[in-house]
Amino acid sequence: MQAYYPLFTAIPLAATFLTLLLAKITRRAADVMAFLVTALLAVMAVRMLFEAPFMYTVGNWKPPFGILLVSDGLSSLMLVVINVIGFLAVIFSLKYMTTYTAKEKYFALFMLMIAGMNGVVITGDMFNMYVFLEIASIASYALVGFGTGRRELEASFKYLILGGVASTAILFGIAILYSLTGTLNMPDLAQQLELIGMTRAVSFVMALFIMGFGLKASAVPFHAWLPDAHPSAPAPISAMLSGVLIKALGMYTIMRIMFDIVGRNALVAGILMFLGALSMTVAGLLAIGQSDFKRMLAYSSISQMGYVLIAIGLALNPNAELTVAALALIGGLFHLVNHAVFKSLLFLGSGAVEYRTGTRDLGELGGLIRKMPVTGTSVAIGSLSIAGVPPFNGFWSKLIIIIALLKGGYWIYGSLAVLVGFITLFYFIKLQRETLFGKLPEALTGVREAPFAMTLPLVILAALCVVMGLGYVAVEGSLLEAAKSALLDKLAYMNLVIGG
Amino acid sequence: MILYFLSLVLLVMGLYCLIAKKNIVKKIVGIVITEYSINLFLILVGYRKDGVAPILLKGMHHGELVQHGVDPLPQALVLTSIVIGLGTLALMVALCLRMYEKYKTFDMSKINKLRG
Amino acid sequence: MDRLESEIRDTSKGMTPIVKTVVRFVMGIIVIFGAYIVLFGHLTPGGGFAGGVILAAAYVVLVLAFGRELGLSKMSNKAASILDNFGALAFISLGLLGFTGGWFFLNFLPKGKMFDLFSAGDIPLMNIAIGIKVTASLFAIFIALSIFGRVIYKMSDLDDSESEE
Amino acid sequence: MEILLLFLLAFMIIGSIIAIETKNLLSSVISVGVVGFSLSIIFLMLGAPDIAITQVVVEILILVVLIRATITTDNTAIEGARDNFPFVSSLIFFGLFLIFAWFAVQELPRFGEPLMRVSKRYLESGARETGATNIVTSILLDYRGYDTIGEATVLFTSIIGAFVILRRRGRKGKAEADTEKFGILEDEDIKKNFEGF
Repeated sequence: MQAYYPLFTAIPLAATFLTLLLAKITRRAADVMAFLVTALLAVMAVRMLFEAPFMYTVGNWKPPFGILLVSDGLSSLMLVVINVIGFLAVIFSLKYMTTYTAKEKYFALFMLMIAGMNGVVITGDMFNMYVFLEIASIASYALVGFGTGRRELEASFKYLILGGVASTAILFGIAILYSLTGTLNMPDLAQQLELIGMTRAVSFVMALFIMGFGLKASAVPFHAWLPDAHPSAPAPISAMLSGVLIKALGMYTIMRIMFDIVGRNALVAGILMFLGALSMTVAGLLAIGQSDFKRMLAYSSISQMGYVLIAIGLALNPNAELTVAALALIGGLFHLVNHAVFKSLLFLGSGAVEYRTGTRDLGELGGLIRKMPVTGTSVAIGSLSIAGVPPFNGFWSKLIIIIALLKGGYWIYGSLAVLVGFITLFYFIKLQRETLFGKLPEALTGVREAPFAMTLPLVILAALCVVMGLGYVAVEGSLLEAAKSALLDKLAYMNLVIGG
Repeated sequence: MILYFLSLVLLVMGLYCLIAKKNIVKKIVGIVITEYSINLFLILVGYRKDGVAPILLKGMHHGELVQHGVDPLPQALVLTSIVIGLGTLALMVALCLRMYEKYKTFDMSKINKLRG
Repeated sequence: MDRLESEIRDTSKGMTPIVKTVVRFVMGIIVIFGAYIVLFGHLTPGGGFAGGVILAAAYVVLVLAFGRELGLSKMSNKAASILDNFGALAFISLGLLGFTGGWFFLNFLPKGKMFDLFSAGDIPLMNIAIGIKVTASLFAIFIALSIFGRVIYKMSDLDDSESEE
Repeated sequence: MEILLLFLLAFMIIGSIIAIETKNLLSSVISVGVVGFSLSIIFLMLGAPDIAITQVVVEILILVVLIRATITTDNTAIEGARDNFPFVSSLIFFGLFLIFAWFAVQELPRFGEPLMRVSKRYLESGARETGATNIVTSILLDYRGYDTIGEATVLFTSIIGAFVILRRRGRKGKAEADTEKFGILEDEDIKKNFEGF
């Protein structure tokens, strides 16, 4: 596996180019190709979990002269999240996307997005990260506008503008870092920054990065694009955007840069915690008033990402005890994975509902659990899980984050997190009451269960919600542990260059 | 120093145009200007006094290149970033034309109103 | 060339005959220059991207001067998108062929003598692949945007007559 | 040298101000073209002929596309007064940004004396190790070839994206009246039209 690490991007890229050629001959080619490629990637990603950390030099150029790819606990965890959810979203798309035209271009863009995210996660080079970030972003801009309706286009344009601002900020940050240190290689950069220290130029770069990656992760002052963009996209894309993209392009990059390159820093930690608390509360309150199924889910994404951000911020604080930092980080990573699972479940569920009923307005839905038992049950499990009801997975991750906050002495943030937990519960109960339970409107009496290709991913994700909740110690404890130590042990990351 | 700062001024102007202007074409103009500023900054950062282009020509002494050649890495980065900018621009123009066809206007505030 | 001769006289499409004659004269030079930039990218300034953009610009000039039909007859939209895919595929295949030497993007061919056209291993091949890809994709996007622009133009004419506002 | 650079930069800034503030979209686009061409002159002065060539040609393409986009629509002038609120608030925000930037820029290596920790080796042994005498190409296609596949993919992605956005119909069945008439035909649409006849 080590020798073939770059295949995580090379396979989807080559497959995309090939798919569009084959699609000129037969239209089925795109479906088959996308299914096979994402299945292969998911298997490879799961296989990566059993690898010790290593580095790969592209073109056999010794770092820092060539491009370095790095594999450690965190990148393996993210690879699993990206590729498994991507695979399930492709299965869902096989049926769902028949309502749209140009299916082969859809799958091409989908695979490019996966390639971009994989590229961001596996790379150990700043500029390379930017390039793959742009691939994923541009593919997602186009996918948001895929329906070419009025709202879709406007949402896509807004997303493109703010994404452009984010990319600009990130690239400028990289340029200043290059000028300061003369290198782009991340471990090498970490060593150089250790020598330079936290000067004004470095803090300026940090501000640019927080702005750029904050926009990509959609933390609250930078969140304007998400509530438009995520609901406008086709359902599997909403699931990918909310479930994976904001994490791979926003959260992962923030974690990688702040922990492994810059090192733990009290100022950045404070800012991140504040942004996290803000996103958690503001977006949670805004979610209550929504009447659109997907729009409510989009606001709740921002709110839940706030939990992750606050946990990252706590762990980033050098004054926090190491045990507290470790606990917060485990909670944050666990919540990140959980959120990927239940948010993609909920978005796919909303897609299945929309596919059968033709609407996502909460006022026009109701009583669907009798007509669509499988979809309904999965969505119910997902919403209980995100609302933090025991024994589902969302409860445990929120609990860990809150305990870490209280242990670290952040009483205000801790009680805020509890409060937002109740707000989440409230609006998801509202969501359940207005879609799954209650009276069935007369217009929907003829609704049938969604097709198998759409219910299968829902059932798998719902099962994951239960399993990850009950079997925390057995299943993910060690994975999260590996990811956590990859972040907290900056020295090991820097030594990759020397030791590898 | 002042050169670096001026390229940052250019960046800020582009960002202002991108965020505050209502017209879609103006937003495209803004993103083009921000790209220029970044490319300019990268090339400025890589310049060496009395530098020569990082290309070994026939009959040129290799030592001269090592002594005076400007930093080639930012140039490779800028080439990449120019192409990325071109791609973004193509997508933006496509979106802009499509939105004009739907709304018959380039004005974002009118578009917001039309959407209701 | 007969085709071009008659196109030049045809004043209904494209620009004036003067422009067309100049474009016909310059066209060949632009294409040769673009091909030179691509092929000698590893020795002189330029490379696949610059050369590809120049080649695409040659087509754009042709389309602007002679109208859309002639440009499309030289390279149709479908051919452009196939070439686009082919160029990208060739490029990543060159990267994947590096695995024969054990590493992704390894320069697996012999380096040859410096300053020769056939030197630097797979770099000239990569330049050619990128050149094809960039030419095709930029031409495709130009045609797409300009076809779309025409339609809008006609549409806004219609709007004036209806005067809906 | 520096004086000339300063002059060109000032020229670029003036051009950008015109591009940003003018009410006519066509002149705005053309001013951007002016800025881009002066940028390519700066690239040439700073020892970057590769970039200068690319910048010139790309600029021509950008101009052609943008002019076609704006000229084919008869709506080339912006009407209405400027909103003052976004102007003032962004002035404050960007003013603060520039003050921070001013202090940050002071700590960068002086102009004309880059660190070149990594790049020194490219200059020293790039030609020998890769065989390409154009060091920029050797970095682009050999040392950092993996970046270049990403860059080619970005272009590829945006082209597919543009085709997706411009295609005639987004969804099957649910036809909005205006989407039917405009946009690029998909292959399946063409087939359907022939079947219909």
